[in-house]
Amino acid sequence: MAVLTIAEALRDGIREEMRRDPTVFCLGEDIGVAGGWGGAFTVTLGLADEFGHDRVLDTPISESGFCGVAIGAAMTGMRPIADVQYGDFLFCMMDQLANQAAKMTYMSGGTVKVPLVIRAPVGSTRRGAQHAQTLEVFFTHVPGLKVVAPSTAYDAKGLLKAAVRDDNPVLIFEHKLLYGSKGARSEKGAVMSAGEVPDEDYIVPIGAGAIRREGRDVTLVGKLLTVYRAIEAAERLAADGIDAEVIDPRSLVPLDRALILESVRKTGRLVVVEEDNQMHGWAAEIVALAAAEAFWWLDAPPVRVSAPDVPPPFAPVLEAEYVPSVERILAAVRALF
Amino acid sequence: MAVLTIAEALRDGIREEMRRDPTVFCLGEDIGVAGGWGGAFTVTLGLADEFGHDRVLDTPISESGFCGVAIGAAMTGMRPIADVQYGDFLFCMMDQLANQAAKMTYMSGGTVKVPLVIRAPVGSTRRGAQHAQTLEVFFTHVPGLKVVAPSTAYDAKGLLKAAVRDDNPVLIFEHKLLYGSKGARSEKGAVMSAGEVPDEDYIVPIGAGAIRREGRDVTLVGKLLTVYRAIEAAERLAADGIDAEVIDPRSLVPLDRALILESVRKTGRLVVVEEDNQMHGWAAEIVALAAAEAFWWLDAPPVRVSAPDVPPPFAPVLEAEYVPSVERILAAVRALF
Amino acid sequence: MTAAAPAATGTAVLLDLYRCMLLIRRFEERCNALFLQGRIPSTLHLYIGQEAVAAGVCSALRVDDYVTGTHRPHGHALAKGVSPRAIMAELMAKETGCCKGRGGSMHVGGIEVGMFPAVAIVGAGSPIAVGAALSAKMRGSDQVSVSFFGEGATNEGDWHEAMNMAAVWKLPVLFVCENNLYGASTRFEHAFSVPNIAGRASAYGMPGSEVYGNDVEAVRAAALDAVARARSGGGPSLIECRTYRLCGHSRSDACAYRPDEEEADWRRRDPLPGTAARLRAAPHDVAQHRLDALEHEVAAEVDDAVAYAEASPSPDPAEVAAHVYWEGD
Amino acid sequence: MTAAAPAATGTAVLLDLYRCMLLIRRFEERCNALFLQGRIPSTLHLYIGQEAVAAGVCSALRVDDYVTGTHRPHGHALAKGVSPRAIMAELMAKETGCCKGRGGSMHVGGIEVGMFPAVAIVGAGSPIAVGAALSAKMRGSDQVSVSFFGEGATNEGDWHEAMNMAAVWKLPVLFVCENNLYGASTRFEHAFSVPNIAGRASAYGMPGSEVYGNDVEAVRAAALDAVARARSGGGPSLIECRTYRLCGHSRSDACAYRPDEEEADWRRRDPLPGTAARLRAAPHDVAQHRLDALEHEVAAEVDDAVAYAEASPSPDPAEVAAHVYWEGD
Ligand SMILES: Cc1ncc(C[n+]2csc(CCOP(=O)(O)OP(=O)(O)O)c2C)c(N)n1
Ligand SMILES: Cc1ncc(C[n+]2csc(CCOP(=O)(O)OP(=O)(O)O)c2C)c(N)n1
Ligand SMILES: [Mg+2]
Ligand SMILES: [Mg+2]
Repeated sequence: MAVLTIAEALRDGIREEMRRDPTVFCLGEDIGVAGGWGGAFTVTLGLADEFGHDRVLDTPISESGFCGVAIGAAMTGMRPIADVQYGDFLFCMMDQLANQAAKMTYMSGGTVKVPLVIRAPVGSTRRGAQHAQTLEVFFTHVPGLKVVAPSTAYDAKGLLKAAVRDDNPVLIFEHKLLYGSKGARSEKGAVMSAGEVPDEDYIVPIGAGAIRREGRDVTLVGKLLTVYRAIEAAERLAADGIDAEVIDPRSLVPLDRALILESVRKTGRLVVVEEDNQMHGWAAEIVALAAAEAFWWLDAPPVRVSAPDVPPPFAPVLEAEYVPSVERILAAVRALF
Repeated sequence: MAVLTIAEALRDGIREEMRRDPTVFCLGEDIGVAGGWGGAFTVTLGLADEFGHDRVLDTPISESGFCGVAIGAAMTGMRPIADVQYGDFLFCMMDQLANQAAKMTYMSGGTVKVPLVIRAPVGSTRRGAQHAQTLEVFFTHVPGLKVVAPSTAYDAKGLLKAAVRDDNPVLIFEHKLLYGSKGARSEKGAVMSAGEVPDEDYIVPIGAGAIRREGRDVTLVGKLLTVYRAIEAAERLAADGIDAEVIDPRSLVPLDRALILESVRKTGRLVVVEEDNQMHGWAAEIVALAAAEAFWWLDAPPVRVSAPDVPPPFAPVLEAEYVPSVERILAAVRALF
Repeated sequence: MTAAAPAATGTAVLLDLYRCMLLIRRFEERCNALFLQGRIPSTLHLYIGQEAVAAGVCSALRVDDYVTGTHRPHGHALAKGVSPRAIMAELMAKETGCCKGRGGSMHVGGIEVGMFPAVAIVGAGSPIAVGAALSAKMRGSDQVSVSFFGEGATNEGDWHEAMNMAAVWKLPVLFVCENNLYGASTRFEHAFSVPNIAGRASAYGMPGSEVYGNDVEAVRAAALDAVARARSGGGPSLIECRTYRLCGHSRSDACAYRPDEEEADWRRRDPLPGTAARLRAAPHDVAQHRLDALEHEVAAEVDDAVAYAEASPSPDPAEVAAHVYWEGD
Repeated sequence: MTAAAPAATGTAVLLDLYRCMLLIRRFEERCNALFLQGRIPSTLHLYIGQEAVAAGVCSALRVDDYVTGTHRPHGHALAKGVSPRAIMAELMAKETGCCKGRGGSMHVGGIEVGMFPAVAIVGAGSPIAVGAALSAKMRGSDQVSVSFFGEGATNEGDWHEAMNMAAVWKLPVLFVCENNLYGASTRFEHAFSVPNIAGRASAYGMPGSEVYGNDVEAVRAAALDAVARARSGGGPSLIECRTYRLCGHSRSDACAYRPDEEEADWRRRDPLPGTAARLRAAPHDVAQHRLDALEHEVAAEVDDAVAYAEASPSPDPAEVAAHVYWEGD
């Protein structure tokens, strides 16, 4: 067992999959350049040394184009891992993702497959409106795509390997404050997410959520950064005698509905915490799910703690209002008792 | 008072706004070509004859490009109305819409405005996965955009005029089966939505919903085509003594929350009907809203009747399963009693 | 930019090319009739008039080469070898269709013969074709990949990004532009400030050539050239084929936006009679009865496709959620 | 593709150009220091080494002409006339910043002097610049619109679509490519199969020229040319300015991906000393003490900007939801 950051765990996962399967390759901007950064957050650093520039392929600045290239390669026997420097640029490849990758298998009546992985960093890190968005829900709403969001090093490696072996397009959302990127690429305000990762091969099955803390009184659901905020809130709630359960779905599509519903039916209370804007955000589905399927077990309204409905602000004082704080979670939970 | 189809009402609205304000102009693909169709669904038919090809500007096939062009024009004194042939192509301009148009005012600290209107047809009409999607939620989740979805001729003209006069980017979603387009562009399965439209100038304020049918027992919320399905269901429920209220928000952003909550608090039951895929769809927000704000008034779980989580199928027999039917609405409502 | 000179084509080959064109023509004439009778739902983008392009290009390909088609894909699919039965069944929304009734006219394809589901988003097919070529190169195969697209698609960003990547990576791609002078109702001159598409290849250091798209021999010659270069590692090419739609853009389109003289002129240049005339003339001297025999053969093939489609079951409504994700081979 | 010949520039003009370049240089050197001290949050894309481009181009513009900047916009903003105070306050996330602290480094602009909020999505600014030019034409004004972008942006679809529309509609646009040989860490040769960007203009029937971007007089001459053509209805132009980043791509980037000799060579070609030397030489014969005076002026201006920014309040956290929608002038 080695202790790895999420960036390191992803890198190891990619390396092992590329060693295992010659059809696996990486493509993206600035991912393999000698003397470069290994992508915007060091995940692919050094991989070109082992696998060469043909399998760690630096592309022109053409997001839509290289997404389409990855789709074409995926339909013809390869297993591309495409790197998007910032999740915000997924909008530049939206057609290729939502109209092409997601629909090819369906449109073909199940005769073609698209084993494609797309990795994209999200999260607010003082870069402002076009480099700090949280975007999962734009893709969890697209049938044909699978979506995962690892918050620990163990899950990052395990989900990445599962994604590479999956025969469908899988988006992996990674949080900039959880990478643990070092040196020049380290992030102010980063959260320590390094953890133990087995040396032997393993996967984390896509579709299985995790309970991060068991509790009886209220269910907190978070993803990526907000998992950590929820855990911290839970610890503080314990002090006032509120025993919170914290759930990290890890996979957003398919979603571990059973795990969430079981918890809500047990605790009778639900608070969903996410970094994205509230209106029509990811959290709405979780609340709607509980309201429809756990209605008779609910002792209080299921609520959301999300970002206000504004683009990610640049000013740190505003960003602090944008990203859900532990205090906002505490207030939301206490209001339910 | 003339009786107009939605296509005619939109055309009249555009004509009147272009006459009223010389800065208003249309751009898009095949909208003004002599001998052409006036856009994919005849909305701009004949406008070039009155206003010329400079103000009814046919663009190359460059969705992202002409969206950016419209943004640049909007920031410099013009009021563009951009025509998208099929809503599905909005993904091709997703960056310009979600990263540029929606964020310019915010990123500039409120120093620039983007008075831009984008019109896009949605809805399942046997064209398959890339020409039949319902896409509102991809945009209702983007702060900075306003979104409207008229289901009547009166609202279509009134909301279009309000959108043209609004100083923010406004998306108008129009349903292919509601246009009432005639002749070569008519649609199989079209719903009669023609209605009386005043001759004098009027607007329908963005943000005000409408009650299409008053009822005491259950609230049905629909939009575009599903408003009509909900009304039909309501009439049939009346027979079994269930008195359903039907709400058509008309504006999706800003949303008339008060109207919906008031109705749900009155009826104690909520069924949201939409043509889009259920998972993370538009309906989830409506249910989440009611669950959080009307929880103590609910007598039954708030539920959704949506499309299954698959791309729009081509085969009519499958499409019939995709678009929520009156029968599915009836079943969902009856299950609440 | 050099126009490819028509190579002398052997009679057998020219007959095959003609048969392919004839099949596309008769197949689509029947599609149109079925559509007007309401037996084919939705909309149709017919290829009538452009048959020489798909026939000429695909005659230069192997079955394991790749093709991406457009919103107007019937010709591409038939020429690449997708069975008329499977296409007709798809158009009629049957479970036996090449997309099991899920795709429809705009998405026909057949991966078993190298054709991806057609991409109906203008321009979006080109990067996918480039990806297939990259894959071929990485797998060490000598397959080539063809991207068919209309001239209008060359104003989409995706096309530009695809051209650049294919050139930078020297990939085995043929970019085949079907310049039929209109993008929907929009005239070429209205959307372009250049005289042709072939010249755009120079922006990527790629060879670009313009050929007369209604001359199936010229198209084939240009394609053979480009395919040979691509297979031997010489990289991508752009071939612009000048042609014309002898039909509406989609369903009932009267083409009021096209001048009558222009249409009349191009009707005279209809590639089918043109090719038939060549076959009848020296050096081929094919007897009329052989061409008549081809007509009968093709008519029978189309009849069979329609009969097959008619007799096929519709998808099971209970299966609406099937095939969203891969369910295994 | 013709390289614009440096026109003889009067001393007063050359001094203004030099002062503008000097302001950008000293302003950004201070930004870098403040960033390293943690007094500027987030990241910074500095313009150091490329000053002659923004200075030369903007010297050919009127205050009511339009400019779209990139993720590297400080130089564009300063040259177009946005106040150093407003930019520095923005970088320090203050309410008095040109974006009220909402935008940050990558979005600085000032609509009152014709600069839109900079667009940090590579390539996305070009269609917006074209839209401003379309608007000018429709309003019957003679304003021109400038799109600044790096060479890397010319591989984005948006750039291609923008170029085409500007050409088809003959709009008053200057496409100014700052070819600094790298897109982030990626070398020009690695992402292109053509020797330059200027040549891509031919794909749109647009004039394209290549100038030495570190020669502020050559840049200005090319811009004056293109602006005159644009204002008089002659349509758009593409100007490629060959230059070099004398700094990292963003925050602490050691540029290990660039050869030392290459960096050393370009350091010798630093446009600031180059321009100063020209000023000191005939025919300008500007005395050193006048250049020293400029240094002091500029240093004072930068000090003032920093002091202003430091003294300014942060945005009110309660105002987090403000400015999402237009709130009136
Ligand atoms: C991205 C996108 N924009 C617009 C359309 C609508 N549309 C379908 S075909 C067509 C014209 C395409 O012209 P061209 O590429 O020349 O092909 P042709 O139809 O002439 O074969 C248009 C605008 C589309 N399908 N996709
Ligand atoms: C659409 C998009 N893709 C990628 C990036 C990340 N990125 C920021 S700057 C840059 C390099 C741009 O190169 P170039 O256009 O040459 O401008 P330069 O940085 O050299 O001034 C990249 C890839 C981005 N901001 N937007
Ligand atoms: Mg065409
Ligand atoms: Mg560069």
